[in-house]
Amino acid sequence: MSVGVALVLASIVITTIGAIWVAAIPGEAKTQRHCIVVGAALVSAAMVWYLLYLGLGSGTYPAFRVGIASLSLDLTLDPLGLTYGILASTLWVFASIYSVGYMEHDTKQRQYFTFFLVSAGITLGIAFSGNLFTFYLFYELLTFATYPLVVHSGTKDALEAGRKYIRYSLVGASFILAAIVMLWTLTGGVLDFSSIPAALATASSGQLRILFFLFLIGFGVKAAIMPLHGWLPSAMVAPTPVSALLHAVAVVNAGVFGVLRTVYSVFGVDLVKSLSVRPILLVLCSVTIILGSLIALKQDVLKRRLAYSTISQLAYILLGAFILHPLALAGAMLHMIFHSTLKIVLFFAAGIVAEETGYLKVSELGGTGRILPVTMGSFGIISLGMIGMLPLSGFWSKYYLMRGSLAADAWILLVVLLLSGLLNALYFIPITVSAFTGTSDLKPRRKTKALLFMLVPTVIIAAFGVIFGLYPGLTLPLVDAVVAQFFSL
Amino acid sequence: MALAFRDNLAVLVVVALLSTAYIMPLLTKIRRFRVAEYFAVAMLGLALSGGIYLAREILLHGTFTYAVGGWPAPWGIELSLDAVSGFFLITIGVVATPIMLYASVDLIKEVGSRSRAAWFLTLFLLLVAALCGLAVTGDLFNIYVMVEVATIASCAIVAARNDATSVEATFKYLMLATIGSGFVLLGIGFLFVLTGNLNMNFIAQELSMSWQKYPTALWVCLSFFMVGFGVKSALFPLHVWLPDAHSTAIAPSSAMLSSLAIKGYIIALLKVFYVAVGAKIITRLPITDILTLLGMVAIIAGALFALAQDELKRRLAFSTISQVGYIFLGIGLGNIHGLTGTFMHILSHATTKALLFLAAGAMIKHTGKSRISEMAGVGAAMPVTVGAFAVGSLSMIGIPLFSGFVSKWQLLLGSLANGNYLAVLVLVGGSLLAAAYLLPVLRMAFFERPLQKPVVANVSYVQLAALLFLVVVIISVGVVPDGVLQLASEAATALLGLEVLP
Amino acid sequence: MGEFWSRILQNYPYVFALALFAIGIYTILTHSNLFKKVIGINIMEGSIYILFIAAGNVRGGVAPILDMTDTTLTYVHPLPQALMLTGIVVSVSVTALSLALIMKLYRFYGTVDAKEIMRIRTEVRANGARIS
Amino acid sequence: MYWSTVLILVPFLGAALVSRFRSLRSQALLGIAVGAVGLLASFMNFLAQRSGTVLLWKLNSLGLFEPAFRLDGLSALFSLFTAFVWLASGIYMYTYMQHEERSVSFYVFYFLTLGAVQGVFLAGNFVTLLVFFEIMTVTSFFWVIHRNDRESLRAGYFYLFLGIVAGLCIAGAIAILLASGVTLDVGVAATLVANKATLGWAVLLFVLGFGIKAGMVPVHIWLPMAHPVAPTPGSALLSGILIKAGAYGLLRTGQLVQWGLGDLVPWLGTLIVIIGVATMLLGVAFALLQGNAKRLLAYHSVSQMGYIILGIGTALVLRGHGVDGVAGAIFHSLNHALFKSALFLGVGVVYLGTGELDLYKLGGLWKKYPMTAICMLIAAFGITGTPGLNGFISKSLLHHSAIEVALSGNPLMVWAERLFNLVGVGTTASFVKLIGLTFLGKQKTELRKGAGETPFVAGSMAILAVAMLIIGTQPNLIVNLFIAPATIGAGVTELGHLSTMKFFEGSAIRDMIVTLLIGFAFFGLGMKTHLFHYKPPKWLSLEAVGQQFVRLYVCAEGSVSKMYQSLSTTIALSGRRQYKRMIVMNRRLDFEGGGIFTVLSFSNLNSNAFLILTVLAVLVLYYFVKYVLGV
Repeated sequence: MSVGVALVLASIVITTIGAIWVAAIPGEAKTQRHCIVVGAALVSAAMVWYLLYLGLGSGTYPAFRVGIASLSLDLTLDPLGLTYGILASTLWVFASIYSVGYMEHDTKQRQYFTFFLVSAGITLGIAFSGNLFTFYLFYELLTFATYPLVVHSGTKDALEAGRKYIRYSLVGASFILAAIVMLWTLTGGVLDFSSIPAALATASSGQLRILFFLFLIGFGVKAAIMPLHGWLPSAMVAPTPVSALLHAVAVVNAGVFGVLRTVYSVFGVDLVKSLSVRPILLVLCSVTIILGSLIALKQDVLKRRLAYSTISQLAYILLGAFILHPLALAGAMLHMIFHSTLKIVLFFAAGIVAEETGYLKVSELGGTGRILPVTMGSFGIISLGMIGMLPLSGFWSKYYLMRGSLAADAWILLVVLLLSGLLNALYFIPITVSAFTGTSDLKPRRKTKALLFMLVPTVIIAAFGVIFGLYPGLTLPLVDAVVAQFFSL
Repeated sequence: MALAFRDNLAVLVVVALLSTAYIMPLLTKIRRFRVAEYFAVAMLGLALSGGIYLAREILLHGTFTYAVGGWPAPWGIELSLDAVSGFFLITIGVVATPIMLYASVDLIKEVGSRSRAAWFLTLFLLLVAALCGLAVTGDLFNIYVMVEVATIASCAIVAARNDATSVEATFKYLMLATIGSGFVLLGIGFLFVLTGNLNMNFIAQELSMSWQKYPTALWVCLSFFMVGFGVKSALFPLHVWLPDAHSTAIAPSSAMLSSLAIKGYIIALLKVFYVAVGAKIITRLPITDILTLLGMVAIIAGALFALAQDELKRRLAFSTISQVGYIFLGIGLGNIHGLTGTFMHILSHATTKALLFLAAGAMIKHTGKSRISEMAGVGAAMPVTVGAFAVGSLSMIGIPLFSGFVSKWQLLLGSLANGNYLAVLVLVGGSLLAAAYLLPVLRMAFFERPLQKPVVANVSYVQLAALLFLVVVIISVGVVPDGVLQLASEAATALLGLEVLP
Repeated sequence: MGEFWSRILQNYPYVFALALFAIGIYTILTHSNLFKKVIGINIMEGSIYILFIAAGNVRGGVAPILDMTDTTLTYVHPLPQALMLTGIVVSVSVTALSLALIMKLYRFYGTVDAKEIMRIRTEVRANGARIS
Repeated sequence: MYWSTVLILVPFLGAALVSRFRSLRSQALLGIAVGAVGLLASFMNFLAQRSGTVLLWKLNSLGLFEPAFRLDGLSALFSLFTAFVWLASGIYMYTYMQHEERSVSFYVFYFLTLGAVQGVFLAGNFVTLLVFFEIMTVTSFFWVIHRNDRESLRAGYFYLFLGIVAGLCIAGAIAILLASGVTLDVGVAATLVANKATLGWAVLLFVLGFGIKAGMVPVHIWLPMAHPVAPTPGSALLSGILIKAGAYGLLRTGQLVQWGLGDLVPWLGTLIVIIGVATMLLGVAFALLQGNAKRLLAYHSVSQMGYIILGIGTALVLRGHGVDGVAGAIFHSLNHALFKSALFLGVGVVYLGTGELDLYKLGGLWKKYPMTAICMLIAAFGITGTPGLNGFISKSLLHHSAIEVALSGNPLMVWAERLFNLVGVGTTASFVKLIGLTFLGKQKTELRKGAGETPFVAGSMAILAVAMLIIGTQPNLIVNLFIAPATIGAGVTELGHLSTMKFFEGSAIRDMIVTLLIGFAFFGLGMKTHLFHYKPPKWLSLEAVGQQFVRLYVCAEGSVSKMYQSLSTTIALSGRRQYKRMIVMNRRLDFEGGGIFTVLSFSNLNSNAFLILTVLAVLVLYYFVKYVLGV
């Protein structure tokens, strides 16, 4: 086992060990638990970063393999997975710091942090899975590991939302299972990402289309493509770090990542092109982008508004993936990175407001900017990034998507992207403005340690939103590697 | 010497268990009760290790036979040890040992009195012995005898609790099972009339030459077998006795019946269909289609019925009906993947359902709540038990890394190999329904806020050890199924009469 | 007489056995008295014994006791007879078990009528209580 | 390039520091200091490029975003007059901010916007330009909502959303440019074009984006709302400088298409001329109807931007010979910055003293505010184009170009020239109204105490007035010194007679005086007939149209979402109902019996046994039917 192999495995295992450790600690030892959670996340993230340092140049290589029922559990490292892994594991560190502050007064911290760490490992598993079976396995596990986080509060709403989440996810997963079985028969048992496209070449296009849509529906649930998005807004009853991390970064991006894998690793660009399903997909994404924004306009509960915004923004990534052009793929990858970093800040800020003032609705937020200037300031600046204004990172991904859609002669997408930017502005700007201009009878409170724990990660990630805006090139090596992986340029 | 030991081991396992069974009441009279229980556990453990040894031998040296009493077939009873036997012996050992371990903790309290508990041990061991007998036998009439022993033992086990509902359920079970036995015996009679033999290998030889002369008689005979074993193994719609019987019995009984007793009859059915009649004939008759169809209906119907139950053990009982559907589906598919899936599901369902019933028993006993809607907060009171239940649920749903997935995957491949897309749909849908009826339990137990503070329950460490043993089995079969899977596919190959898979 | 009838006549034990089987089943089905059900089961099993023994019988055969001097003797098949002895044992034990169960049921319900038991049970269940 | 850095960074530094300054006085002094440094820096910049060298400066960055800066005549000029007006407003604020609340907040965004505007003018590629453009939009938004009441918030939203739309349009244009392989550098003409239509779309998006900022009809609606509600220095700078960012962008767009030379986007000139004329007309028409001084000035901003747009348009129509148009547009940008900010500052003085902006409630203030009156009068003369003042010069240039276009014979263009004069009449009339109603006649309102002309206020307006006078009297000097290099910087190569142009020609003066006289007459007529109180019907305004659209959308969206809701609820409910039905049925089968279920009841031993037989019978029958009978 080389160093890389060990690291891939260790980054997953370490969070699991951390989770078990956390579960074993008795309820009172808060500080110890917090240290373990943050520490495990940090170590795991560091490992993934070290993988970046090691592995990118040498391309894809298999890391770890165990057989299961004539299937194999296969972990590999490729640029696409590494991008997702870095994104998730890094943000996990911040989210765990934030959680320490946010869950300060929670009574079920042990349960929360255990599953929080377990999900981290599973997300990395998704990122590094080397064949469809492994992917499916971690994908399915992710549902179960995150379910306790969704229903954490145990209220009726939360349980109902959890029920919805698990229904949607399991149905989606069963579509994926069916697709995998079908793929198995079509390829004669080849499930490795690296060798599927070649093995699929003999299948008829009708079969391939069915296969494609099976995958699309399956992954579309977690990626919240429009008719399949129902679980996401309801899942917002979860504690904010969970909403932030899972429903802006890990879970939804797992769906998106699945779609990317389907399009680029399972089918390959040429095959998807030959299926001529692109118009349908692009229309689907455009509709999701516009409708998601329009619905977001109407939401009064802040987190629900953010959820619909997420739905709309995820469709950007999928749009970029479906255009099947190097530039658009670069845009999609950039948007995956940037949207995650931006949206997590928005969620964090919403969480801080909810914790400090108890306000959950946009209509109540008036004046909160006065007592939480840094929080709402970050919210405001980052929401500009979501709109796609310079000099914030959100611009660059949209810019690449526009270029990609133009290069692929899909003019109308430009309009969609621009219109959606405007709609984003319409639903984000009033929040910040009313926070800073509105009046309220709130009294500034003393800064608690918990607030500090929440504020620091928020501000740091927000700063990344600006830094990436000014130096988008920082992310380019990764994105270039992904593009080079799937397009022979 | 090793060979002789191996040859005798097959019969030794059965005989040892039988004789131990009858020693039990005596043992409880003269020694402390615990000693008897541990002795029973030890015997089961020995049976397990014997099974593993036999399976290893079979894998290494191929099948072998043992003529009981030195009378060669066709006159004497012949034990025929092939991969099927090995596989089922291991299954029995793996499941029965922890169940016995679990039962040993508070058996007297559960069944009422010391003497009843002693007889319970007897019956339990008898049942296991009969199942082992079913596994190793190569003789049709021996099958009948073992089936009857198993039936009577399991009926009596159901009645162990000695209250009205369980006695009533037992009576119903006994009546229906006896009708089933009647049909089985009739079927055996028909086969005897047709071939003049009771040894399955000889029957197979006879039939392969002459079956086309009287296909109708063969069909009627197979129908008898199907109905007879169908009743006993709760194939939908012949399952009617099962929910009552399995839900009223005490937890170890339920676990034993749902996980192993039913499987014994299925093994018998497999032997009759695939060994006595032979794969070539069976697959040409429409009986496999009917089995597939019934299996599919059972998967869906059982799950739907389970969904409607509020009582936890009843829900699990109906879940058994649904899972038996999977097994029959695999039998009906009649190809290598399907039969491998059947065997894997026999193992995975046995371990999983035993785990579920045992965990459910602990939950019900320590909280006094038998309904799912009352179970809020149980998870906090007994996390390890409910955690084990969660593992069982996930395995039952068919999540990868748990044994349930391995079997379902094989069944999926089998269905696709037959081009049966409807079966794929049903398999996936059955998994979803399994999620629908099992996950709410976990939701209630772990995440629903309890109305009042639940009782703090301390499950004994022995019982927890039993549960954890099953958990370990489920997960290790799920993660590293290679060895078991090889054995299962050997068994399937043996039944299909194919060359061994590479 | 047609060939069919001659075959029926020749194989009358089988016909007889099947008829008995039907009667047994019918008894189980139609009588709500639990004892009668047990009797029905016994009839049913009895029919199967007849079937087996008939199958093992050879016209003009003698008991299978080897006589080395006379090689022209035909023997009846000994196996079914041996087996049926076992079958009878099984049947007896089943009967014993069911009778014991009926006794218990009588103790709980005060009746041996299945319909009556069902009625009582339904009533009690409807009231939400348990029978003990 | 030191000075460019200073120009952009010093204001940002000021923004960071200003909250450290506690007293209003020190804050104001900081403002003046920053303004002075800015003026110095931009002047040094101006000197640096005087010799005709174009200075380029690129920051090496990681790939995508390379901040680039460019200093040529055009950017130097815009930067210079921006700094100048900024200094004037800084001086003005010394007094003004004592009467305004939350001075720190205003100063922070004041500085940030200054830096951003300079950044827009100095940007070397369109991406850098867009960066500063967006910052400018957001920071100046806080000027608009500074009052923090309903009206200003409403105006602010309009301002911000249209600003964002502008930014998005520019972003889209940039994407198209890059996709079609055109360079993104500012000030470089596009040469290699694979697809003309592609470039056309990009240019259209640029026109829309910069046009929004420039107050172009029909996307000007934010302007009359936003400019009046800001604090006075904010209004002055919004009208004086920030909308010039739009004009600057349009000029650079013109440069991008080689001023029509390469025939890259042939329809562009006509389009922009039409828009320009419409903007002029509509702006002046609405200005005439206003009673509120600041709104009147705001509509005049629209109208005057129309002149600039017209100039650009004529230049495009004339295909590279339109040096007058370009020069006129640049010159008018400069002039408008001066006189419009002076006017706003003057109105601000009046507002400080009276708390009143309604013209009909003012009057006779010239005695109280003599300096203000004089400066505003000069500015008013400037804007109406009175000979001897700056507006006359630029309007002459623009008129020249309009005539040249009209000579091309296109009837559309002939009308452009005619309407040009008509707008002049309207402008005169409305400024007679402004000055007359404010300063002449009887004093109608009480004055507040302590709000008089301080030296700072007077000084700030005075330097603007002096600048106007210098330009107005020394046009050729100004043209040679400032306008000609800027025109070259804007990509016009042959300057022709520009440097030697005679502005004070008899005919031009005569024309202007006639226009002025008609304007006076029109004012009298209007006052007599109460024409200026006419309120156009609501539906005529763009806002109303927009509202109708919003209403339509809300209606449609509501019904659709209601349908969706009811559909999903129905599905969920029916699912639940089926589930309940299943449970009930199951209970019946299980325990209760009754009706058809007696037969099927699972507790019924008889029926269970019967079931077994039925299955057997079905099996046998199935076989018989299928295989024996062969059906």
